[in-house]
Amino acid sequence: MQQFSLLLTSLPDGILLGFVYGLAAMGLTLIWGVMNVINLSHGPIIALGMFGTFFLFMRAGVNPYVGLIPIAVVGVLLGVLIYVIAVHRVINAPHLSSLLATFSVNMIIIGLGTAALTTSPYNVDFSAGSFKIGPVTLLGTRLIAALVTMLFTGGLYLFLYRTRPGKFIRAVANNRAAAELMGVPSTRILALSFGLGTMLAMVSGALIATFFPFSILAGGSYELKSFVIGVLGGLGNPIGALFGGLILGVIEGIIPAFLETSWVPVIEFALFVLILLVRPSGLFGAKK
Amino acid sequence: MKRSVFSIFTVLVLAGLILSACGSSATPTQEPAAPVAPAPTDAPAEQPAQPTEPPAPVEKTVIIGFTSSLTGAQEVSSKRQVAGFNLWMNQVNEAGGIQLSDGTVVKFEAHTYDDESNKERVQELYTRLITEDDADFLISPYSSGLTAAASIIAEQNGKVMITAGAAEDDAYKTGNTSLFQLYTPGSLYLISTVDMLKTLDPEAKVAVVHENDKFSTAVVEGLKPYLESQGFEIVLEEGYASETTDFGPVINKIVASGATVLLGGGHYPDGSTFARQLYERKVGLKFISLLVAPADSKFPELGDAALGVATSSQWELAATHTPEEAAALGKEWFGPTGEEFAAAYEAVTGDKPTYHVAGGYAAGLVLQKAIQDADSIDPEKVKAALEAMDIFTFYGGIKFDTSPEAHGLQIGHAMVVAQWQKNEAGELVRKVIWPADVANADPLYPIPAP
Amino acid sequence: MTILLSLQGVSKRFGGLQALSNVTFDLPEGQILGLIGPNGAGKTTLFNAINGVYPPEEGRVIFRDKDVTRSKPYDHARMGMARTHQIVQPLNELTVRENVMVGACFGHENQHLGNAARIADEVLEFVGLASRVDQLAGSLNVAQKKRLEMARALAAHPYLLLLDEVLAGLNSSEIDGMIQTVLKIREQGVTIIMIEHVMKAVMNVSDRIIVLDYGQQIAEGSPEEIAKDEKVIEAYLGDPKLAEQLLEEE
Amino acid sequence: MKLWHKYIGLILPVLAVAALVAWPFVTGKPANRESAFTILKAVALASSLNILLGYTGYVSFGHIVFYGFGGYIGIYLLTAQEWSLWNAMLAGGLTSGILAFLLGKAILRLRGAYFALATIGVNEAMKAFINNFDLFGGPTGITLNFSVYKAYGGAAQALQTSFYIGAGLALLAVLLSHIVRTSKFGLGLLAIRENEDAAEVMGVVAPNAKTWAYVLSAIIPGMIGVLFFFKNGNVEPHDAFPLHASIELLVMVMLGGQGTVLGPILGAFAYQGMRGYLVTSAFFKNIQLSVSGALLLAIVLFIPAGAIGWLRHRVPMIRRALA
Repeated sequence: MQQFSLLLTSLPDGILLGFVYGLAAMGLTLIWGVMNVINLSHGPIIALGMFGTFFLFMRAGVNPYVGLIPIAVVGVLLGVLIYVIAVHRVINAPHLSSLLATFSVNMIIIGLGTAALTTSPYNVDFSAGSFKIGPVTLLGTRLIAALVTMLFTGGLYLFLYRTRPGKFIRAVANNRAAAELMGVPSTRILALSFGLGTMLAMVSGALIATFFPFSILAGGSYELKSFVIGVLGGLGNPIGALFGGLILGVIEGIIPAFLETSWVPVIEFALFVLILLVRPSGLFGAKK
Repeated sequence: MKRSVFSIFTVLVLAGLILSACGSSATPTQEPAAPVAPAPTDAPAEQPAQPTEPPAPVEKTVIIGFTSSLTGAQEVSSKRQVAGFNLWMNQVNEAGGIQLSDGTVVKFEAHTYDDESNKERVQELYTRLITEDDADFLISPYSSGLTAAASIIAEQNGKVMITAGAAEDDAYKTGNTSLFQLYTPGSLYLISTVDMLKTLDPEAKVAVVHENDKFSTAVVEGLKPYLESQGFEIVLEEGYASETTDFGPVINKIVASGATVLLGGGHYPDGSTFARQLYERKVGLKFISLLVAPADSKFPELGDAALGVATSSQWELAATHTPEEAAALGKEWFGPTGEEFAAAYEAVTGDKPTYHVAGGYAAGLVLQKAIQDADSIDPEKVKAALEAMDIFTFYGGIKFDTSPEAHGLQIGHAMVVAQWQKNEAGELVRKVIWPADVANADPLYPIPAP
Repeated sequence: MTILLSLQGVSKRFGGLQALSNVTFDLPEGQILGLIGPNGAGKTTLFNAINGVYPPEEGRVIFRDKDVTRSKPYDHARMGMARTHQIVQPLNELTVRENVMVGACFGHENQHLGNAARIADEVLEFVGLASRVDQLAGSLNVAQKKRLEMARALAAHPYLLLLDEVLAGLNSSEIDGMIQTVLKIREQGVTIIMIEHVMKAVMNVSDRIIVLDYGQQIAEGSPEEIAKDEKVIEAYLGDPKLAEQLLEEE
Repeated sequence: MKLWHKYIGLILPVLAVAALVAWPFVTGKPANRESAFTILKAVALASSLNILLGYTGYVSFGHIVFYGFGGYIGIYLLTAQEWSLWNAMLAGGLTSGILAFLLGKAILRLRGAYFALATIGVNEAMKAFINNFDLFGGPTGITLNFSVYKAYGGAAQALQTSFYIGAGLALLAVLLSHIVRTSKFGLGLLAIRENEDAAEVMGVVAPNAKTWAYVLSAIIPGMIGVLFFFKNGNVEPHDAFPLHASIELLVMVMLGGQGTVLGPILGAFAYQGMRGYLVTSAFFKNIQLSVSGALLLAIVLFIPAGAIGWLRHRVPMIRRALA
């Protein structure tokens, strides 16, 4: 009975967080899907999004949700920049090259970030109230973050399926050589995809900053979560990532009802390896 | 063409860096003297020369070596500890150093590297401090884990190491002879809190929720048996991973367990997050005590979430120890008063000192006292002075265990309980609430509902 | 006459496509079997079924009296089967000699490195790549890579050699050279199945020919019989006159 | 001449390691001994990783799991069961090998980035598990008692001994790397790296070869782990399984040139030398991570084959010597 009420109180939280985790993973998995690159600079980019909220809200007084717009714009530009400088030359090289190239971007961002911001934790002192429904407490910031995630997911879907650049992105993801033959400007499309992936990561970071403290190093654990989610939802499947995020959120909500909280990462990562082995295309992907 | 030019350039840059790396570490070999001879042999070599001439004031610079965490998980507390130490060092040097009876004037110089909160290079850096920088005495890094690795280097070189932010007990029970601990050991951290709770609410149901790391686990290992011996019911015991950011599930468990009091926490990042989410979720606990985080002056950044959160503190300005207290106990007093220390610190940094600052300062103070008592900078004599030390400072009593089983463990120091309360102006201030004789406020119990 | 390889009702499907259906034949030791058919007839798929790359769903593959239907490609190789690929697969960052040594080391003779190097040099001499032994395989041209494929297979000293279009893309003098090479291999007692589009060569060299069309085995017989087979002419050769011309060209 | 040719590929790496061992003695400075130990450790780990990464072509992002796992087993046996350092190291190496064998059977089926991700998952799962595993001290880890060092002549002597053992392990790793590189087994691995399917058709039993390569690449890291934690005096989960150290190893192998015996050694020198310099340099101290990152990026983009690979491609004469 106690476990049941624990579940009841923990699940909604897990689900709300799952949305935001899903948004972060969407950025990772989009890049993977389009260009088969695992972006190891994903974590620091999320952290940059967090600092985006911090500086806009704490220093300039911009509402965190309004602040998402400039953060998203900066995200796209930053992503394109990273693509052009670090990724484009190794896009056809073996995996190790692109992994290390993005890892060096990771080092550069963290190095500069540490010099400028130190590694101390920062807090965005922002609250959007909380709602109590029976025994369940829902925090306003998390509720809004979940809504924003849904908006972004919908937007991404429309962009990919209804616009010309979006269709180009899907064509390049499907078969780059064929898309090039059909006249798709693949370099620009790849850069745009990287920009979009980076934007999603930054926006998720910006949302996370409204409820969790963070430092320049904080992105690392969300990057690991994004890997897990990406694999759950199927690497390369942005919409699957949202469901993957929800599953992860639910797992994080459920496990503590039965085990000590410190077992959560054990189960998460064991599940991660298991799914890679059994269904590498993800829970929703076609069986290989 | 362009590409290969660039490749060559990159190779050159890399080669240059490597060469300069080798070059920089090679430069000290150019010094004419053989630096291999350890510092201790220098001192006796000079002493016979002195009686032949009347003692002219000889100035000796003692080098203190330590690493600090400029980056990484331990950054906040580590920097405070270093700030405290530097304050002491500058004060001593500005005051003209320490006068020894043979006319030698001892001044201090600090050599330090960044350990990045990472054990990988700690031993390398401490070896470098001892052998290249010729450090005479060592201060520990911040945190028990880093200190354990560094202590082995101190031990093998016979260097005295004063440990400040290294509370966990195990490191002092390894049979070493060079470590001297300033902090009350981890296993005793929450004892005074439990004593206070006993007077406030002996029926309290306690949830023990802590970070799953070396220090916090050690604290809890000491706490649990004591809680039980005092007749408290532990309704929940839970560890959480160090990088935890979402405390929702843990908090739900606390609520479900029916606990009225929470004891636990870990370090700054997780502790501040935990406190904030406890507040956001309106858990309504009567009392919350977290390790480390509430002791930091950044804690009120949490706003109202900080209200009522208590911590075990190694030292609080409001309950600073006094010469009268020392006299009453029959102990020798040494160093500035707490007010003097706090004023000096505030003059330099504009910030109020925390116990980590006080710990860093006290590390220097203890060393100063030991050098004065030994009337020498000979490591063996200083070590003997440390072992014999039984003093009182603004930081409190200092006395080290000298038994071989737990050599260097702090046994003279007591902790206080501090709590964030609101003053008349509605500002958050940290008040000392226990022990009653030094308290400047009553415990806020239960914490008012948000 | 010993039967080296026997296929019994081998079938393979990819999704909705029936790539092979009920292929059955016996291959005696020492013969050259030609495998022909239009593009997409399932010839390479048959090779893949024989050497375990894509095991068939139905039927059995018997090699040297052992059922190897479900065995892995490396098991086949270790039992003395070797093949070349239609699309060359050189080990680019290894030298030509090292490429061939792989064949010798891991084939059924399981040679030591020293022997393998010697065999590699012999085989490379045989296929005419002796001057390129220390070059990286990736730097060869296509014709040379085809020879390298052949050399790798030969170095294993296999009982059965599967040749997948080794003549494609070669000029006529190169083709003649390669045909001589194939005949020499047979003289060494190696049994060969070759997929080939160059009719002249197939008709010339093969002891027997099997024709595949849409995964079906539509004809089997001596080159002369095949050349006269109505179904074959219809399916593949298209024009009886053309077929006769091809035969007469020799 | 022939003999010289045959062994030059071994002589250069061994000379490099020997020079490293001699460095602290020539300069007479113990700090150099510690720096040399850091580099030797990196040489041993990078050379081991190279067997999997450079020869077999599988990118492991979590190789450090063997270092941590072996280290934990060894330190546990050393303290709780009072084994000698030697036996504990052997046990650490052995259990790491066994772990690699079991893991390899499962995850080496994955290729490319999927394998890389799985290795990250394994490392993180192991770290989280050890954190909850009370026999190994859970989050507190295991602390050595100083009396343990008495058996090795006291702490000072124990550190000296550790240095020699570390040098021995680095040498062992280099030898192993050379033996694998020049063996028939190694030829099979190279074939797998170049084209796994073609290699199987030629008779390379890829699943077994990969698994054994994984095992061989795990044993020495397990032993190094025991040695390092013995020297450090304690072990905690987050020191035993640092993900970033795995990536640093990849960087070292990449810098020097994967798939060569000498490459990882040079890579370890260059990387650790550079980090050691940047961390202690007054000028770069604050942005050292960024400088390392920018250099790494330049190398990945412009000299992807690493220093040795770059030389091999341009100067065919020395190809054999730098194998």
